[in-house]
Amino acid sequence: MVALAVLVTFVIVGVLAPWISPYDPNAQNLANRLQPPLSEGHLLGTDGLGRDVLSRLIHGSRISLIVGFSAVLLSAVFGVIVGLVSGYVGGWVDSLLMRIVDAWLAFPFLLLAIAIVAVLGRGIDNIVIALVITGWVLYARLVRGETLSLREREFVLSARGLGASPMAIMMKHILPNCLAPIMVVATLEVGVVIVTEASLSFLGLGASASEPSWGGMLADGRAYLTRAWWLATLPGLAIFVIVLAVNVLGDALRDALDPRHEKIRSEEIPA
Amino acid sequence: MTPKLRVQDLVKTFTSGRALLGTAERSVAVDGISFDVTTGSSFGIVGESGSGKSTTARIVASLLDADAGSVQLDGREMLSLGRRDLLAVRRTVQMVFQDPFASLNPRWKVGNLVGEGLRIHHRMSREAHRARVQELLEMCGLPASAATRFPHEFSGGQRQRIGIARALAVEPDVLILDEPVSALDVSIQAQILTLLTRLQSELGLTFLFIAHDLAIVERFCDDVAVMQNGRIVEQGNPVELYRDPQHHYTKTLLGAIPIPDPRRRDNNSPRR
Amino acid sequence: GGGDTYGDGDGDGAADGGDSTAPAASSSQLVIAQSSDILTMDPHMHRNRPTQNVIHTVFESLVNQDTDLKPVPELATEWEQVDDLTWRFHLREGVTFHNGEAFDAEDVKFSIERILDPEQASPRASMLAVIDSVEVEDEHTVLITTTDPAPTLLSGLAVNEIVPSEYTAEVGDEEFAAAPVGTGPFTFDSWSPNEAVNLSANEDYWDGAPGVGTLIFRPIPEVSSRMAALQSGDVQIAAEIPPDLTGELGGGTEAVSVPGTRVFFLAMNVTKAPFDQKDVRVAANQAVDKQTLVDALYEGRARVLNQPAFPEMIGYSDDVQGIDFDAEAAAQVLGSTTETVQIDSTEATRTLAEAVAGQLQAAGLNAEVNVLEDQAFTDQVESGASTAYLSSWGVAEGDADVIMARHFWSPSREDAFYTGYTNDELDVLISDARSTVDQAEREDLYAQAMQIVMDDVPWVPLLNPEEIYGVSTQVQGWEPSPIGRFNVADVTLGSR
Amino acid sequence: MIPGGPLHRGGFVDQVIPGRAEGASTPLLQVRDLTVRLGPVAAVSGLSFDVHRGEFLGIVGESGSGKSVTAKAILGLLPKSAEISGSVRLEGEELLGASSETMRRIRGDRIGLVFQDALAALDPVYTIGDQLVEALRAHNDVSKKVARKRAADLLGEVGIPKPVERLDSYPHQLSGGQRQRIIIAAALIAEPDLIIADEPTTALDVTVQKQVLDLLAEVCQRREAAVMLVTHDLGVVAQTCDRVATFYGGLLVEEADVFTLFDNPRHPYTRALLRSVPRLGEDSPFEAIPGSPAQIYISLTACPFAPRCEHAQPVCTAGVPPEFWEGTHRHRCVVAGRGEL
Amino acid sequence: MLAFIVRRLWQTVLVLFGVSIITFSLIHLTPGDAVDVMFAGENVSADQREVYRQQLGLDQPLIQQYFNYMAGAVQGDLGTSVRRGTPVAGIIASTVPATVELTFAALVVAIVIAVPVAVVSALRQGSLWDRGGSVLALFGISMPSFWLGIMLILIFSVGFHWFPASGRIAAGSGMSQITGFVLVDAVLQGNWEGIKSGLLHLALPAITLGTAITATLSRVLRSGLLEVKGQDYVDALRARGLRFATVLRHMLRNALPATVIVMGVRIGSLLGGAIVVEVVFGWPGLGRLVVDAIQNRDFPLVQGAVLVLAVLFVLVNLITDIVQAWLDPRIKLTGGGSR
Ligand SMILES: Nc1ncnc2c1ncn2[C@@H]1O[C@H](COP(=O)(O)OP(=O)(O)OP(=O)(O)O)[C@@H](O)[C@H]1O
Ligand SMILES: Nc1ncnc2c1ncn2[C@@H]1O[C@H](COP(=O)(O)OP(=O)(O)OP(=O)(O)O)[C@@H](O)[C@H]1O
Ligand SMILES: [Mg+2]
Ligand SMILES: [Mg+2]
Repeated sequence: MVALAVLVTFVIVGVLAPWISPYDPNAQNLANRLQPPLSEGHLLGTDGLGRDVLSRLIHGSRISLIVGFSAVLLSAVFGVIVGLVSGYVGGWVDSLLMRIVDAWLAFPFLLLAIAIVAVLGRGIDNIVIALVITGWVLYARLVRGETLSLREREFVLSARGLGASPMAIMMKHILPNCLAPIMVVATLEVGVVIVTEASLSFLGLGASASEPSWGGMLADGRAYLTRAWWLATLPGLAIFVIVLAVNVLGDALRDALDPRHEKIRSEEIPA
Repeated sequence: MTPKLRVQDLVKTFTSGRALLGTAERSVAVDGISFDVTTGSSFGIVGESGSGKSTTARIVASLLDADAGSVQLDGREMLSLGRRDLLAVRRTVQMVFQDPFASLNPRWKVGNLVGEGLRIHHRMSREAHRARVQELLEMCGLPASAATRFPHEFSGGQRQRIGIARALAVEPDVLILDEPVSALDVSIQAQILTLLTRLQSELGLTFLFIAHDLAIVERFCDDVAVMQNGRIVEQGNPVELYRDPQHHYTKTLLGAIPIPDPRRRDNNSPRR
Repeated sequence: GGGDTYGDGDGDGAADGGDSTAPAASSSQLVIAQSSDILTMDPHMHRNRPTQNVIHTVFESLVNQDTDLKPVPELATEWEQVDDLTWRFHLREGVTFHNGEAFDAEDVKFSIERILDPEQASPRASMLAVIDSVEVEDEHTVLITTTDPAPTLLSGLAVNEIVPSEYTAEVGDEEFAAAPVGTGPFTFDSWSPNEAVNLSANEDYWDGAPGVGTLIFRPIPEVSSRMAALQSGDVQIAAEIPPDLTGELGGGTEAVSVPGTRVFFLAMNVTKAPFDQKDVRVAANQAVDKQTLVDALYEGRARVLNQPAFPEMIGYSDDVQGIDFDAEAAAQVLGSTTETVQIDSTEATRTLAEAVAGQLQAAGLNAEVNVLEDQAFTDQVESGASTAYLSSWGVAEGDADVIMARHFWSPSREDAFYTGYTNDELDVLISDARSTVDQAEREDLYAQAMQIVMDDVPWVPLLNPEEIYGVSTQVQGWEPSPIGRFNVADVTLGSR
Repeated sequence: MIPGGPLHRGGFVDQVIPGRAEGASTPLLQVRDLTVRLGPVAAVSGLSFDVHRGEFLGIVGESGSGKSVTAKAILGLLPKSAEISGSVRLEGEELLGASSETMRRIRGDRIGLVFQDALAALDPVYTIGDQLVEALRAHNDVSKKVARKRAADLLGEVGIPKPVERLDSYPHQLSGGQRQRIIIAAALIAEPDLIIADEPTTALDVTVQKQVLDLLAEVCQRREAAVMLVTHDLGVVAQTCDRVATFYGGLLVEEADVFTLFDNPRHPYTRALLRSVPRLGEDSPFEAIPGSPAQIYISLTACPFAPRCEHAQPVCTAGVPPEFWEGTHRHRCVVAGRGEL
Repeated sequence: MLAFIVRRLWQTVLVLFGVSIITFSLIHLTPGDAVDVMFAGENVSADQREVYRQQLGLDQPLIQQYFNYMAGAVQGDLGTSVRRGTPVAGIIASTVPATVELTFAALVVAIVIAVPVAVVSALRQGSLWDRGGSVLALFGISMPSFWLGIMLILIFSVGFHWFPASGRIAAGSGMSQITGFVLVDAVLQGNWEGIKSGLLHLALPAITLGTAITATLSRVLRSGLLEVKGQDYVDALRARGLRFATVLRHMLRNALPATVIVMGVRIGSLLGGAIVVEVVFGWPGLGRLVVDAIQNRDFPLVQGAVLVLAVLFVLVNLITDIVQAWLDPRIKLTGGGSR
């Protein structure tokens, strides 16, 4: 519940960023650069250009959350569909899809990112596209593997015997049974994706510079590790808190979906 | 008149052992069996454990491919059906699995499990659906509250009844029952068998009934086949067959039935 | 090809490398970290500065450049201009290549012709394109003829090394790159790509044996790691230290700097609003407080520029009237602009771009930084799609021609659009300067050109940062070069 | 020592539950007042019984009456959420709440459990050979080779053809009956003193069933082991068990030696059950007990069978019926206890 | 089995073909070419660039270029690097061992840390251990490699001088290359200094790279174990009185398939995606090579590296498929839909 509260808070902060942040995130004051946290007027200090770190963090939550969640959600949905089809239908469909996955994996993400940025321009939407294009593969492999095992199980056979369509079997019987690992991976990926965005900034391919992102802040702050620890630490902490919240929620969801999870379902006592 | 179900020269081989390591060996599970089941009758299969009864059942239910032979339903070959036709067949042929728990999706509540067939084959209002599921559960001696619980919360016999309710939901013409009452106490056994008999006489259902309890088979089935090593070694009307068994195995089988009377322990019984 | 050993010399323990007692000169090892690896050891087959920095310790050119970027003798001891198109070079005697082959005029002719040979496809050909022919006058004299008057010939020759004619022709290009042979103070041992280039002292070097036994170049792309390697003692010289990180050095390491050769500028597309208005461009110049940038972002280790040139450059003029910082005047003009201006930049210049954008913003111009991938950036500015961009131009040759003829001369518009700025008067001045060999006359022509540029202001000239190196206090007798070369022949290593 | 519950009267705890006449020695297994709640379900209520060495205790009862839950409770295998109270002692040693290491030593070695659901009880990704060998080696210091040999022998004894080859099969490659025999073998392989067999022969044809029961009888005799045989097959009970306990709705409703139980059942449920047994050669319709099976929620407050009982009286629903003793025969029917049946 | 592998390897050819086409298209979608990069910031006129393009064959139509390249590739000639002028095959060959070495070491680090954490977390779900393990794992995920790497360097190289800050082996260790794997070579040559130096150099990058995988591994494995924990057969195993370790082995084997797949993909991305770690630690791996090549628009080198990566990926995926089928006998390797 705490996790949910944290997450909701972050979302609200992101949405309300323009109204609640104390400064314009891009307003500079070169005379007042690298102020430590708790210094006057700047609760969390300022960065190398004298910009208010708190304001940048608040605005940054937008990009990081959008990138984190949309990239994960989209890749998971697409990957799961491919994985289910590949694993359940099997045969040449499986071979084809999995070879595509092989080829896909081999592709350097950076090349893709550059090409996308070149063709579509910069901006978070394109970062998300790049992340999704590479991200779905993981889910596809995972779900396909689980499906291979699940489709041989008797309850799938029994559902087939009842006349359930392949679609229904995949979605209703197989998917719920591989939801747990998907959830674990997806919630982890939220962190991975946010950090990947940071790595892109590190390698010089980040989001548009006019919008601060946690990843970008972190990448910028790395040079100041000994001199201005807060520059890298604070956005890092923000990412950590988000990842933690998402994962705790994921765990709770996992437990809720696990029929065997040990809790007393007293609400089900018939009157 | 064509039989409802005609099985001819059915053969199924399995590879067992570790196919991955190349130690696979082939074993014949079903070795050329044939039988006919007429509409509205019950055909019993008894026999040695591992003799291919369940395998036969699965092939007849179109859940497993046969290596050779044919299965005809109302004169129509079933082993080569396309996906679409298969769906139609599934409406008419249903199977109750030998292992009830494994055949129930552990993440589904029993109400949904029982209702699945209904949903697929019988469109009905949500209310009617719920009522029907309730009815099916009660028919099989399960409390209505079962609908909201998960399969692992049930006893072995309860699960077996869930499996039966699930198959009945579809309202099939042909019901394949793989040891459907083995985990039930005799009273509930009787309840279920009475239910089946009633459905048969009301709706003209055809049963393929696999069991180990010869006494039940005698009463429930019109015909019985005795299987051993993938073959039918003897077949006929159960009353007559029991009275005058021909095959050696059938004789052994009949001789091994434990008599429900402690005073009649003979030299043959495990504890004299 | 890669080397076939992981390293030479004698095993100096990995982690304790820096702490070990100072080894004897002949066995001492100097490790230099640059940000990137070399591309090849063939001096003629690349166009890459870190590569040349390494290559120039193994190979030498006819001339070198001193810290003021003026040509000084290297393999040529003297030179004179015979006429507008002909130059005579007197070569150093008694020099041998590492394989024992003697250095002579044939090698010079061979090397220049090798670069210019279309078959060879040397990317350096354009640098010497002006050369028409090379003649061997005698064993130690060559005559170079140019097609046009070539005032920048010497700076071109300074960056093109001489290879041994016989050996190169004999072994072929591939083998030559794998086992290069030059005249420099160090001989090539091995190269493990992305890992290290291992060199050892050339005991027979014409200027005396170097002070260290082994010289190793290691590519360490990440600044923080490069500095860490320096501080942990893994390397003794770390190149390309950003000025605002010099404060982190200390404890046996120090920052050593030299005035650099890079001109940073904000370019404004004069064909696009709002920069099609000259007063806006002037105001932009007034809006940028360069001194603050130098103080804040460069810790003072940079010079403010008031023209597109720095003082060591031929063509720099003290008389040019630049535009001083004047926030109020700037605000009056910029305050009335409505356009949102994208300032294109690459990741490398992002911080500066953001700071400049911030200052423009403060003056009322709605400026945003748009960071592009390097090539996308190049495409953008060369195609003229950019409204404004922040970039830098390297002038290692120390000659204003490098900037003027590229950025402000209309014939070059065909190659790259940049700001789209042209001025007929300016064109004539630049053309004249290009075909004049008399340096004093050229300086005068450029001074006039600079003033025209600063009157029309297609650029906001920003600053010229110093080249900063992190150096271990062990290193003695080393001075950085403004063009990034490592003249380490005289370096010795003391204890830490 | 053992908390008195509402389900029994007086000195029940100290009362020796009469076993076989000669059973003066301490019982092998002593279950007292065992109560299990699983979520909303009262699966077992106030259960007490003894098992003595060398005997077969038959357990019959309605489907869902708590037989399997009892078996699992004895071995401490119920889910953590289960609420368990009472006492289970193996030769005096309390098992409820014992340390996991104690339980580990006892499981398999002292008490073997044959699970009801054979497929679910086998690890799908290990060969049956591996699983059998492990079960033996967990308690006996024998080499893998010897263990494998024992496993193969045991498979032969439970009637599996080509046992050596079968060792390399995976559970999903076996028929239902074969799997069932595998888990019987797994329970027997370490030669436990008490074998709790939960419907071990349901999937077996009668010839193999007989073979398996013979094996159990042989083990029981040779090693003075005891067998708790949960089954629905009253024929099997009649042929093998010494004593029989009947379960209904989580309650042990009747217990007696096999002859008494078959000749003179006292509890109406036991009577009805015996009436329902189909016998070979009789062509009567299937006879079920009217009404629906019991499912007990929260806790038992009346005779669970009362709603279906033809003899039910108001007293039957007034409270949980106490135990009535007639020599070694006990039951929980008030009406029968009053002699009105 | 053999047939399966053979078929998979045959399919690899198609994969490589597909990869090459996509790479080729992508590289041509990206702005600029090798010549532009080479002459960026130099006074080289458009004409001169064009001349150079002709010399390199970059002026030919794309299709032509592609076919030229593939014609060579089919004969095992991966071409010559535009930027370096040396054969691509040689350049790649010198980086693959470093990459494999680092990946392997990172994997070892991850397994050593993650498996115990996952086991304890799963068995004591909800306990302090579990929470601590999760927080640690998530911390690992949230830390970008560059940040962690730099921190490690600052602490252990600069601060304590325990580990070298970068590189693969001490400069001048006097070891010759046999296999290209530093440690293997050092062992082969009995060079103790080399082994020590190699291990010291490997430690920090492996830990940095391993941290992110450790998190994934421990979380996925934990989830798998939780799933397995509730299964009846685990109770059944316990009912046989098996030692804890044995029960655990059963649980692990059942929980592993999903973990193996996720790890397979992750290892894959490590092979090509350790870029950041390679950059931070100056590690001469494939990732850095690819990034450099991309930035230089060195088409033959990118293409060659991607093809090599593709082969590695196909192998990794093949191995995970085989491992998965080996772990779970119910899986049919040869696939094929049933009715
Ligand atoms: N995990 C569980 N959660 C909730 N209820 C359970 C659980 N396991 C069993 N039950 C309930 O406990 C009661 C007793 O179940 P148990 O398995 O002991 O029956 P049984 O006597 O073995 O029946 P059967 O002969 O059908 O196997 C049943 O009502 C069942 O629904
Ligand atoms: N998937 C499989 N792979 C390999 N062999 C199998 C497979 N399924 C069944 N078999 C084998 O086929 C034979 C017949 O099995 P089947 O399940 O049909 O027997 P059954 O007659 O139903 O026996 P039971 O009465 O014990 O259930 C057995 O020997 C079994 O081992
Ligand atoms: Mg069967
Ligand atoms: Mg049970």
